[in-house]
Amino acid sequence: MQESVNSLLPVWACLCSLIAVPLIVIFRKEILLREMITFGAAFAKFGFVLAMVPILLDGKVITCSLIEGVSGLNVPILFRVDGLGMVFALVASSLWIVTSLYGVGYMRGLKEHSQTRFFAFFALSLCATLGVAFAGNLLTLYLFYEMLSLATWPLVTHHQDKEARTGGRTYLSYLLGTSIAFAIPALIFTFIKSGGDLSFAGPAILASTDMTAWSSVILLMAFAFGFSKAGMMPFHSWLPGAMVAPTPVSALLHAVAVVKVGVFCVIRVVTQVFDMTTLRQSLGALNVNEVLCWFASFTIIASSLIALTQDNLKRRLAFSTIGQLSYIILGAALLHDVAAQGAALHIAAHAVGKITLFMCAGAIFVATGKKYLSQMVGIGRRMPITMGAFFIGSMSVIGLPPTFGFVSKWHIFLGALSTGQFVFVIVLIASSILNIAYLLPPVWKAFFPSGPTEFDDEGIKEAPWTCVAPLVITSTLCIVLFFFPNELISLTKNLFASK
Amino acid sequence: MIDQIPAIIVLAPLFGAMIIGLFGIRDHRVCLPVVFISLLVSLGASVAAAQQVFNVGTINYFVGGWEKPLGIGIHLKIDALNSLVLVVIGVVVMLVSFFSIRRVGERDTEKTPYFYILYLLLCVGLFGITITSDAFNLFVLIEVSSLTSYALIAMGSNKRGTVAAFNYVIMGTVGASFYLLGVGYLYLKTGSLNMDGIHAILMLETNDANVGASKATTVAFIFILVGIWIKMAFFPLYGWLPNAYTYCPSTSSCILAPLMTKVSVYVMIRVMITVFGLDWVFVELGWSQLVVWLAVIAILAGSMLALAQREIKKMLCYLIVAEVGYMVGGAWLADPDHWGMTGALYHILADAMMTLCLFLFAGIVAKRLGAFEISDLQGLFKKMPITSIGLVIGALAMIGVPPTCGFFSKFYLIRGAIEGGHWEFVAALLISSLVNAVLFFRIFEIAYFGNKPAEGHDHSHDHSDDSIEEGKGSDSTVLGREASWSSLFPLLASAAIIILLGVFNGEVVALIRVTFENSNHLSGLFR
Amino acid sequence: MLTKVFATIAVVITGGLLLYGVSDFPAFGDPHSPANAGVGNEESISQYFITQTYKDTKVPNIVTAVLADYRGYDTMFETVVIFAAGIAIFAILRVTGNEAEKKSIKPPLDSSINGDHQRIIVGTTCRIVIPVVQMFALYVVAHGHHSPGGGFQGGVILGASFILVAMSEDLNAALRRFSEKTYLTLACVGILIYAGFGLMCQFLERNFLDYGILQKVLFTDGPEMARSHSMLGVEVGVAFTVTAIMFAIYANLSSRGVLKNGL
Amino acid sequence: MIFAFDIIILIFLVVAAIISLSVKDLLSSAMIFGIYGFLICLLWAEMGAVDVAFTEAAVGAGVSAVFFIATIYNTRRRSSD
Amino acid sequence: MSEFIQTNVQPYFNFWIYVVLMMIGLWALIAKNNLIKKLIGMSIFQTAIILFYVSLGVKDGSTIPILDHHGPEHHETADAGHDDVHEKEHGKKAEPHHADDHVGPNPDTIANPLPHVLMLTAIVVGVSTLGVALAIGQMIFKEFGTLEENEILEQIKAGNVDD
Repeated sequence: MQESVNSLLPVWACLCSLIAVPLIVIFRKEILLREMITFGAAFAKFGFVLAMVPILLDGKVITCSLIEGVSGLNVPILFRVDGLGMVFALVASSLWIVTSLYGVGYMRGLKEHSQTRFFAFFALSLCATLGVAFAGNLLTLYLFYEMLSLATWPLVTHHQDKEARTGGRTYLSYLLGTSIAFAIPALIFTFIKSGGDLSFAGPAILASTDMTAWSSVILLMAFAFGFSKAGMMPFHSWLPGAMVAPTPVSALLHAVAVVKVGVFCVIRVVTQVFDMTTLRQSLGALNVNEVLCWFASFTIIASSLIALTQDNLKRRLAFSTIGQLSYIILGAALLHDVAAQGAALHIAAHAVGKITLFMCAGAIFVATGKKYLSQMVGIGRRMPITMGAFFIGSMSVIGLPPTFGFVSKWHIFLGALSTGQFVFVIVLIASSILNIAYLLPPVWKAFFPSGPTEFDDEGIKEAPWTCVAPLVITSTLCIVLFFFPNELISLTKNLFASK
Repeated sequence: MIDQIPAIIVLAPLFGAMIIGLFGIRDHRVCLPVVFISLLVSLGASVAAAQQVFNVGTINYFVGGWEKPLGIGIHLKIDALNSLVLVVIGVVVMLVSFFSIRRVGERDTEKTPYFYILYLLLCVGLFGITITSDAFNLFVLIEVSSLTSYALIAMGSNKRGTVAAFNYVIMGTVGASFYLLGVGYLYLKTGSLNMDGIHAILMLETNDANVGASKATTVAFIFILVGIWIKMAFFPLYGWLPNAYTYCPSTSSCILAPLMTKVSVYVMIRVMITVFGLDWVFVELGWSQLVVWLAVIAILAGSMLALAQREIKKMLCYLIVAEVGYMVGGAWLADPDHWGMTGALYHILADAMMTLCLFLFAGIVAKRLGAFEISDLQGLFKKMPITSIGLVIGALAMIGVPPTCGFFSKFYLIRGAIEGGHWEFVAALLISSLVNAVLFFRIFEIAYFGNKPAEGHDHSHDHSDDSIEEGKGSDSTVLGREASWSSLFPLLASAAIIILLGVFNGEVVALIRVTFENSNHLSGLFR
Repeated sequence: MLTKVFATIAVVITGGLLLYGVSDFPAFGDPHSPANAGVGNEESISQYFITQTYKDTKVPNIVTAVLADYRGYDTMFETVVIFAAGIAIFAILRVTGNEAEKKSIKPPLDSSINGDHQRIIVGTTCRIVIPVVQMFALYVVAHGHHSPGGGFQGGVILGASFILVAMSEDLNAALRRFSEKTYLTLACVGILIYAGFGLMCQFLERNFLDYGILQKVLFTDGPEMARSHSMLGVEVGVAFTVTAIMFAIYANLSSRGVLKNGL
Repeated sequence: MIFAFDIIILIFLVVAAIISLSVKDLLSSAMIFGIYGFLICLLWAEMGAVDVAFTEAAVGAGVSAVFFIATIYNTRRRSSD
Repeated sequence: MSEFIQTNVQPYFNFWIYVVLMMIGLWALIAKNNLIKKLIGMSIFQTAIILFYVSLGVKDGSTIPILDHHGPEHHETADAGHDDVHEKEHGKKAEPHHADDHVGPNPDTIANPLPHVLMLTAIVVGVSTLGVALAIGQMIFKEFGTLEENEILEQIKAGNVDD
């Protein structure tokens, strides 16, 4: 049992973006002030999160109870910050600052409508994201999870045109549908099975229950599909659909917040709802956890193959995201400390890398209006900073040194090796090769086109600085974290609640 | 004073109706104050009764002082089972009477006092049904509420509404007659009309006739049950409901839709618990499986039919059919800890408020926007933001999003279903939630987007920031903006209660479960 | 056709169920059936009524006593049902204002029912009969304690006498004697009388409709006679309402809510 | 109570009910319904339920039939079944 | 034969007939096309239930539930239709009950009054429902010009409805 410290810091971290929402709405006419509020909230949030880091590095956890026992369920609404949550919170809150900067540039550059609503819901989504990160029990987790689904819908459908409508419809129907159909029953079943204790503190929730192998596997899959923000196949198609959103939304939410919330929930389930003995029960040919591993592996390979065929840059990145998310699930489902650590690190690594890629896509769109890879041949000549950042981001996503992606993938790889599951090792290697295949050729073509391109004339320049600066920052971050990963690594030790 | 509460709850609206009959017909200004005062008295008395019940214990009231032997007079009883239902009825009728201001008598002002007389008599009926502990008195009061509801539906409705009202009369009469017949069979077997009295005789082990096991008792139960099912529009018997509630004036549908079906569900649960006893119903009869399957079909059919509707009110009506399935199924789950029954009772309260909220919404948009079909709601979020709040909360509760009460009622029902081993019911609940989600997000989508979906992403749009406030170009010909406060207040109040009921569900459920904690409550005076 | 098949199925199932229950009944006319003699050794409710009514209320007609005293709460709502029906028909059917003027010109739809030529004979007979009918109605109301009858029956007969006026002359003639305002007021007053008796008991700190306590107000020698007198009072109330509403229903139904030129 | 009497009235009742429902002229139908009311009133008097019989005589045979006639007068006399 | 009737028919005949009447009513209620016919069916349906209730209160050899009392102040109150009963009871009872207030009349000799009371209420409810139903029927006639259900449904289906 870790020592716990009572502190209101997590609440403030979560609240400061919530407080920003009414302020943004009130000052909707003062554009500058409104954006300052966004930045202020972002910095404040990051500050609060950072302030908690030393406590966690001391090996303590921070708890803070919001409501003493939801009426009727006797489950508290509770924040409990541990290493895993901290990593996620750090990623989300730091990247919000960057994305805010980027968002301002993007929205101004394209003269978008309804910017107030955009920033307001953006802040609301961040509040929900941190809520998930800090959630101290399954109920709190679920509540913020649903809040995030609803708060992001106006962002996805921001354009309010037909395409946005369809995308938004897919988005909500997948997220809400799976959560109603799978997550709620799984939640209630867990609640009944565990006798009303849903807390993440202490031993795993279902540790002392007599779950049979089959009921475990059904429950596990219900959770994994119920948190369909994790994008595991066959419930993945909301993610490409949601790419109709403006790029800042895709960047932060669909590379960082939303999808990572999904995998974060799955990690929580694997590490803290089930105990290892339950998950290692045999179903015959497979163990319970291996079922999840196989689903994840399938998703990794299939989505990478699909990504190869996509010409729309954002869609290619979306399918890449689906694959990378399943890395994280696979890392957790291997039930090995190092692999799980790798999974947690990959949350951060993939977030930083993928947000860079998305912001590059957005910057290209702002500068040239191009969406398709086939139109981007030779673009590196005119937009070297953007494409350079794209290259570094790709390296990180693929997992090549000297980027942070290498660190996380290395951990997963090591974990898989030491469990002796060589099938999954092969999956990891194969998919890395596929990653290279779908990410690096565009970069190559952008810099070294074979023949003249439309980018030969001088008309096209880099996007505005507000767009370029963030992607420079994040790509730098990819490299910096490779050299200084120790804090993050020490935060993600010992994820499994019980062995 | 406190011991007269059961009589006061029923009598206040009765006297109100008579006062309107005497004076309101001559001067219409009398009507509203009288309605408010009498309903306020009832509501206050209900709350006081609930307090008394949970602090002291069951309130028994013997009209005419005929206490012993039990059953010679009429016995009114307020216990843990019905005190909350009383309060909810009080709240709903109070809110709807706000809503009725300036709506009643739009077509024909002459009829305003008659509407209010019928309205108050309906309240008398509903309160009376809930309070009484006499099987035959229940029939009379069912008829009071039915007759008034026939009239409330038929008065001022359009052509189809009149036909629907006629069908309702026929079905309602058959339902009440079946109930009466069932009571007759029971009386024949037990010689008593008092619910507790009947139960005591049914439970009598030593009697030579063995009343509990006789065929006539089973038939009695079936007829009572089917009669009540017709009244509550349970699945195969729901035919009268959708048209009747769709084509009647919105004030009438706002009072009838939340209360009539819910009170019938209460009657069913009362009959199951107090008259026959859960042991008899679940163990001796053992039809739990059958009824739960019926409920599953009801839920699925209601949801699917709702999905097929284009009219707002009709869609809501089919949702009522599905919700009735929730409650009947929940009551019949027969799980050992009575979580299903708890869920059903909680859902009576929750669904009354949810239905009220959504029907109020439908009434408001029908009047302000002339919107009867779902597609008429385009751009609603901009045109009527406050009304939209009501819609959103009501809809989220229907879908079952925490912290609204809809989530918790589903939680208890699912809990009961899992513990009772009725997985099919769990599946049905989830599918219905999904369908509700589809339904209401379809509405949200229409309400959120403007009149026409723009062709692709239009960059030339004016990027002035306040497009939320101004509405998009052609859309700014907004009809009258927001509804009046007399309509908005009940809508927002019901929305607030939906959330409060959800947030404090533990307290509410603790009160509900008083019924099961103490076996004395189950059989009233005898055990 | 489909409805007929459906109806047949419904009828067969319902009837079968009912007969299934009947097979378990005590024999018709068995004085010791549970309904008549109760289950177990205790005195049943109906036995109580038979043996104790006279002692409790000094009313020999047990049905009246049970109706107006023991189950007086039921009877009050029975009156409310009638009242509600009257108001309901009024609310549904009554046409007012301009529409009424237009409607009143229309002749009856099916003239084959009409027969004006016999008006004189019928009218004269009715003139003689109606006072007798009304006297009898009052007797039925007042004498309900001792013979079959009571407020409801008397009220119906009294209402029927007005209907007879309307049928023998015309609706206007009846409405001149018993106008719309009058009968609505009378209906309300009837229920107020009934509920008022109950309320008076409450003011004297007894339960609703506990007439025994009214001996303080009615100055009778004992609660039994107070019950007996109060029953007469509520029966009068019932009679008021029933008279008014029966006529009101007829007036509205026969004139399509116009209240002119009816049948 | 005399059983033979009972049986005769009951059989008449069923016959009256069937005729009342099968006659196509609604006015006759209503009149036969009045007869049905009187028969059942007779039955109840015979069973000792004098008050019920009295009420039924006033209501079932009297007022109900009049209500039917008033309505038929205002609508249509012929029925399709 | 007569013995057969006595043991097998007589005890249930009333109940059988009530079921038959009720089913006639129910059938008319569902299957009849004309709304007035439906309402006649409804009335028959309700009277059948009343018949059932009254039948279950019957006791062989019993009299009407009006007491034949001999209180000094109510000496000549029993009405004329009562006379034969009068004598019958005189013969049966050894002692008039005003002598001893604690012994009421013998319950087995008097019909069960409770069903009668209930059915008075039920009759009233029935006629009230009938009135309201007829009023709605008149409204339907006013709006559709017919009382035949199939014609009404056709009109609705044809869209001849001014919603």
